[in-house]
Amino acid sequence: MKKGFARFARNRGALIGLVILTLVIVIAALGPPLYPQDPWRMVQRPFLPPFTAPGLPLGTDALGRDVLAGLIHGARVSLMVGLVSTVVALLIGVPVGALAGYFGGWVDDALMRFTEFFQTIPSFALAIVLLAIFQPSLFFIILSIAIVSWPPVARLVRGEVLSLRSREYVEAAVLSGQNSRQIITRQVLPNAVSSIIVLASLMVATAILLESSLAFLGLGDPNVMSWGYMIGAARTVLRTAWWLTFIPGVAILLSVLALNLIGEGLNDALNPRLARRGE
Amino acid sequence: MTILQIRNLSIALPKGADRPHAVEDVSLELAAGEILCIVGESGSGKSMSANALMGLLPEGVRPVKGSITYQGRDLLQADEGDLRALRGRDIGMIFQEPLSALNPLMRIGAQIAEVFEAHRLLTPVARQSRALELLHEVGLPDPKKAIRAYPFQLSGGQRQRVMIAMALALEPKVLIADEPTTALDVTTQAQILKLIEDLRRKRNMAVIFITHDFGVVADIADRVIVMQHGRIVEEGPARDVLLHARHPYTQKLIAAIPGPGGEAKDDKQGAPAILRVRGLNKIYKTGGGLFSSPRVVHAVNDMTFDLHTGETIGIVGESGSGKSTAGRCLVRLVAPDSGRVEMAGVDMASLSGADLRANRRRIQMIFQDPYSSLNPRSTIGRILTEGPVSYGTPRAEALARARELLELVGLDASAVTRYPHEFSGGQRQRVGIARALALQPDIIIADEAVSALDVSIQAQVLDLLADLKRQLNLSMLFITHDLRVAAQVCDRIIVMKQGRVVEMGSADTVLTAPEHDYTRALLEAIPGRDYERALKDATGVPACQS
Amino acid sequence: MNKVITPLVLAAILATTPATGQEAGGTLNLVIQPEPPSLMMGIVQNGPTQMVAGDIYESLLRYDSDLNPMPSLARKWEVSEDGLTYTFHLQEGVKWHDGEDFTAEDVVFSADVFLRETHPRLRATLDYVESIKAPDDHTVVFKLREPFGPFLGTFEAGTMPIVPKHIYEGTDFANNEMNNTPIGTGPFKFNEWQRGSYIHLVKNEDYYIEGKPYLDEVYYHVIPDAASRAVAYETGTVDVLPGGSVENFDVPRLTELPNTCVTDAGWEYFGPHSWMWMNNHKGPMTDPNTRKAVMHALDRQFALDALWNGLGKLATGPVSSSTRFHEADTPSIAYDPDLAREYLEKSSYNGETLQLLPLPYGETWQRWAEAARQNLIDVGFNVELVATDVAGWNQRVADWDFDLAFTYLYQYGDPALGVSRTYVESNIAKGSPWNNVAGYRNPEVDALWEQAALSTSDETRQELYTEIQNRIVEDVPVAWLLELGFPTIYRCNVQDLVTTAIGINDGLRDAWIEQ
Amino acid sequence: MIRFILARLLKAAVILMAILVLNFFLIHAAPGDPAAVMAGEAGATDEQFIADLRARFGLDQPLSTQLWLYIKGAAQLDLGYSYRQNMPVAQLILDRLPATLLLTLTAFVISIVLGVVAGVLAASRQGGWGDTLISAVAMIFYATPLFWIALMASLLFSVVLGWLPGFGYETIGANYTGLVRGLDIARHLILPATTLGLFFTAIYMRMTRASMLEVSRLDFVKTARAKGLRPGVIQRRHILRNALLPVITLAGLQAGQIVGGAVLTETVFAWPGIGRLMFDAINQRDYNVLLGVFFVSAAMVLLFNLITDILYVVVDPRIRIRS
Repeated sequence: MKKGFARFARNRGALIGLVILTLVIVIAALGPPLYPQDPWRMVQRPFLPPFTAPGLPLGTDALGRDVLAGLIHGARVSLMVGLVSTVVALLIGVPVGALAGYFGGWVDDALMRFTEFFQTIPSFALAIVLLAIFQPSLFFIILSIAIVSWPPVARLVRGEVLSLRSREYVEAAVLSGQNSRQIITRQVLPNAVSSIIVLASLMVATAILLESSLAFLGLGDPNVMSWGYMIGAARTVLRTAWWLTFIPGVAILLSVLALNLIGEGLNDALNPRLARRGE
Repeated sequence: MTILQIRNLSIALPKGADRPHAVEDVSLELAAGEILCIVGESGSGKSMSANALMGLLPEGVRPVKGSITYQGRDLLQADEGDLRALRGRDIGMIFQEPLSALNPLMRIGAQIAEVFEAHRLLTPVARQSRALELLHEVGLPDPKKAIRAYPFQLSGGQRQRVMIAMALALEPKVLIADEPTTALDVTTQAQILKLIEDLRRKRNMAVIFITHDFGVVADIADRVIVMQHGRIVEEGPARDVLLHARHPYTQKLIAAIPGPGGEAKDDKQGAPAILRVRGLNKIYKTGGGLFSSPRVVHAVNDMTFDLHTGETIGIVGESGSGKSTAGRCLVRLVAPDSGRVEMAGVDMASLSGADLRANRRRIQMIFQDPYSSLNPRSTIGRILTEGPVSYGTPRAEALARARELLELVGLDASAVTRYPHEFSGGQRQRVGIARALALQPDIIIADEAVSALDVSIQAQVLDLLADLKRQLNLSMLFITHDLRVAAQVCDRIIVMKQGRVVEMGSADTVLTAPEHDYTRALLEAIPGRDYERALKDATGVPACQS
Repeated sequence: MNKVITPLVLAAILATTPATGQEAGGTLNLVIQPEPPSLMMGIVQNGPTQMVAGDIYESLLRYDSDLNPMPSLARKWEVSEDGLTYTFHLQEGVKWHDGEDFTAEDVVFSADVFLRETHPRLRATLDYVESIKAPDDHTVVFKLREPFGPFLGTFEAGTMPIVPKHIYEGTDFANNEMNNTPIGTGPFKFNEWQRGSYIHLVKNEDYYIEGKPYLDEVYYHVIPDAASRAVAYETGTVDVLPGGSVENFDVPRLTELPNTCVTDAGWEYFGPHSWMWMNNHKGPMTDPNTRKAVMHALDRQFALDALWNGLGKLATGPVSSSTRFHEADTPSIAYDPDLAREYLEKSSYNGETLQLLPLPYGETWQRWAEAARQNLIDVGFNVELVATDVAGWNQRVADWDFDLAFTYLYQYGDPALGVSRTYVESNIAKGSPWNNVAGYRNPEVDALWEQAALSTSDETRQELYTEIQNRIVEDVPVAWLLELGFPTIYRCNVQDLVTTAIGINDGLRDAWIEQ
Repeated sequence: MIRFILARLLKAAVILMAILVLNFFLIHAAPGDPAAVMAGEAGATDEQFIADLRARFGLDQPLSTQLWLYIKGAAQLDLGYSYRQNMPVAQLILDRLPATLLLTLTAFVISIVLGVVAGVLAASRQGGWGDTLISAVAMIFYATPLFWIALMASLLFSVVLGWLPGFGYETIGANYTGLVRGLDIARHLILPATTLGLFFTAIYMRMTRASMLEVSRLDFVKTARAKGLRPGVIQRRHILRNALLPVITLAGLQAGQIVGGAVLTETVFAWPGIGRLMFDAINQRDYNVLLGVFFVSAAMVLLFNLITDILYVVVDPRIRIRS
């Protein structure tokens, strides 16, 4: 593991990513208590550009709300949507992939047809439909993103399990009397973890992008301040107040970039062999 | 006439490697028409020196000292363009794994024609006809078909022939052969060795032949260089080095060559049969779907034998003979299609669920690959206790037993807290053996258990197995492709070919008076048989006893 | 009431038609948003359909910005003394776009057969009509069962489009092939519709008014994204941005462009009126004090300035100031957070989370809902926005599944046509988002509505409607917001674009481009 | 080969059928129905009118009947009738399909070509500043929201610089024909196709780079060098061809995303394709159109997959000869 971190740290991009992400996490965790301005409160005249009004470093939006407050509160939501939806996607994808890969045969066939089926539907369109059905609350946004993003997990885990299950130590475990559940959880999955971690870090990034795209089309939770919402709301005033689109856009870009850099660093560190699988 | 000379060559490894130099202070000379064998175990630097000759060192590895003189020029000082002109035309090279050494997406003909193209020789049409001649010359059965084929359509031996054809296309003065037969079956190996030998004669070509196998050396070499840890430890004419090795390392290597003899083989036929196999069959169907018929492989075809208590049976065969599938059928890692596997009156082949689990602990396996047979995320302690614990042994008791087992297989008991990657290949294989023993089985199936090990380690592990077997009164099925290994450890030998048992009998009989042509061919193909005889004459003892 | 209005209207036409100056020729490019589902106005009457098909189909009358009738397919008309017989004299020499003659039979077929089946809003009006007859080819007589005050206001093209009998008689109207190539009598003919891209209309050379229309071609461009629509105007691809086609936030910037004019005229007939439904059926909003607290908590002037660019007016009650019989002097419903807090104090509200449905019609409405939520939170409410799409909004409003919900409706020039429907008890029924959704019940007011609709005297009606407006504002069944001002942005050299109460829906007949 | 394609087509048909059924239930689970929306737009307050509309649309039938009728129709390539748009769904989609195909295929080609070229360049300069630059740019594009790039591109190239049309399919009212029209469409295509393609360019670039580096470590590359081949030839003939195999696989998998990405791109650039049609249909609960678009986009994804499968077979003899 130590060696892994050394390899990770050698990757300059990954370190930059780690610094940015840490910053975002700190903002998300400590920002709201330290900067308690309600991001929905209309505090000043609309469309104040950044750096022009005291107390409002990033200016105000179309309703005179504090952009900095939005950015800080939005960090929390974007990260949460990204993380939670990834966790949920893993909770679906890992068991599906593990069962398919381990048992093979008709189990594999059935699960993989199921997965393929979800992969064939354009995922973004599926997310839209799901939100149209469930109504865009934070809960359903996370669920929808998870539902469209688990198939790659299942495929990756299946591939890993498929190759791991023919390893001799798995055969040894069979001979030593362990049952399938023990073998999957003790012998197989721990060895797939590094690939899953890499994929997960990239999925968090993708989920943040997906959330912002949905918000852009007006499918965000209207009660929760998120970066995606800020862009969606500001795009109508792109021409007159470009910074309202620009600032949260940069926030998303940096966070997603950081996650991707970290993912790449993790990939190099954890499984150099699998350099191209994480996509 | 010396055509190639290496002087004081040192090759540096990148930072962080386990030693600073891959090759240190190596000097050698190569005369026209001679075969020079470089022998050594893995990590000895034998391949590096050859690669340096071609200017094909891996990234980060570079020569730091010395010179390589070819036709009056120092190749280490030559620029890339000059080296390129040299490669293929003056020096050809073939590799260990012919499948991965050929571009999977190009036809054989095109890959050979490329050699001419690289040196701007011949017209495209002439290149093809020349390629055809070459394929003919290296003895491919149907050159016209082969030239249009893709690598995956040829067998391993055929691919290596293609590689040789390619390397010889421009009639180079030097051929570098880097373990060219290691990945091949023994009969194929014999053919390829003969081919290289013939070509050398015909063309008066010098060959640098890199190998770890003294049998091969004995069959082919004019001169031998033995390398250890990047240095040359011994050098001389083949006969001298092989029969009168001076350096202890060389002596150790030679002593480790497995072979028949050893302890007297008892006839254990009188003991009760602990395992009775009757009419075992396994058929694989691959591919196949709605629109295509599946490919059917009869991997195990009607296998029948008894294993007696305390007996070791060797199952011998080339790749694809079904020997490993047979072993896996017996422990039900693979479900046989039909047949009975009776162990103490219970038919393993028809058990399932808890019954299977309860009986399976009596028959355990030792695996081939020391790297993939231990879970890299588990401590040795856990690896050794998982089995007993899942059969109900309390963890503490299992752990105490694990410590004992480790000492039994020659490792320190403190290893329980360490992870597999902290051990060498041989040590790992010992852990694998300890694991098999942890469940106190009656029968051990060793599937190519020493094939991946260097020859000196191989000898140690074989000795360990022999000791354990005696101490614990185990019965053993020893699956191997190497007749010499089988000869050393087995009481009886089963020879398999394409799923069928072609011969079965006592080790002595099978090895000295085989009945079946195939067994005979296998025996013939073992490299260095003459040498072993000579060695026996010279030292008066069988190799493995010294 | 036996008036012949024609001369007056002729004067109006002359007034908007300078003796010199109109130049024939040219192509006018407009934005259409969203893309209409169909151009057959007899079947589909939504906004975009009316805007495009208003050039293809005509009705008997048009209306000026004070909602006075003007001739269209009818050149003059009389109303009998008792208010029960309406006689229309039709233009002569009118031809359908396929060359057939237009006759009174077409009018009878349209109103009596076709629209009775297909036009929900007109159907309600036609309930008052006993018979429709064509004594000759150029005369149509409508006989009513009882007097109906607003009847003469229903001959607008979107309300009563005249469709060709020779094409539709005896067919399945909704699935007639010809719906895709509409045939009307209007100044422009349908030429081509590239779905998702544009609709192309060409000049009707045989139009019955000599010299009109002036334009040769009209393109309606389908540009789904509001920002792109703004760009289209800036880059010169389109010349006209009808109301609602760009986000309000973009309006100030666009109006500052050179050669750009803006008007919020042309909506008088519709009188778009916005309010917030309050659920009088159940929950906290059943308490009048809570409703008053909401009403006074809303900073409508901020919304008007920040979201509507100051276009439009603060609503004073249920009737828009552009609708007939508006009463300006109703009880105050002004923004007063302190007063709101007082009412809230008195109310039975207990901190329940109110569900507020924004209108899913774009960013302006979304922002407005956010601002309103903040206003309400400021006086002590707990409010949660519920995001929906159009269908989800329809469903929840129709099922009374909300506490507060934004909406706006057209008033069609007369309280009896467009206002009473959302306040009378007989219009309380689940299943439609457009009826008395709030569940306002006041039998006395219901009686007044009835009386006012049946009266034919404008003075009597004014009295009744004033009374109604005062009573309803007193009860605050809904929170009135703004009389919406929809700006039409156009190049200043496009002349006479908006000359009637329905604006550019039928404006292209008279429009011309100054070169 | 024909067997292979037949097998794939059969599989695709099964998947499509399953998609039809699932979508049908998903979408019917949504609140709201088209009758209510239509009645609303017509300003109807009339209960009877909505009931009539429902009856006309068959919405009063049991769900199973609606599903059965729909699937029966779909089997005959009849995707139903859009009551909102008053025309057959198949025709609506066919009207728009060429625009979407043009956009997505162009984006697909742009991204593959640019991505592979950039990937090869980066790989051949591994560790150098060229590699760093290309990789960094790709990483940034990969991390940027698609719609945001679209907005910025439209702002910059159309509004500020005025170089390219910022929206639409062709210059409306210009009535170009023949080549001029083609060029006009091409000009309109540049921004949306590039924007849509950029994200995928980044993916293909990273993929190609990684794959090239991996392949260049394989034995046959060493063989090629041992033959004395020039680096350029080795790069092209040996490394690139083998490195493209995983890129092709990925391209097939990404097809679905390109179709999905078209919704955003078509929205921002007012491109009259099915992506935009779908978004409108969802808003209006135009079930038949929605189902139709789903059907067609899934079919498009399967088509892309089939194309990449065939490409794979063409490139890789191992699969070609075995199948």
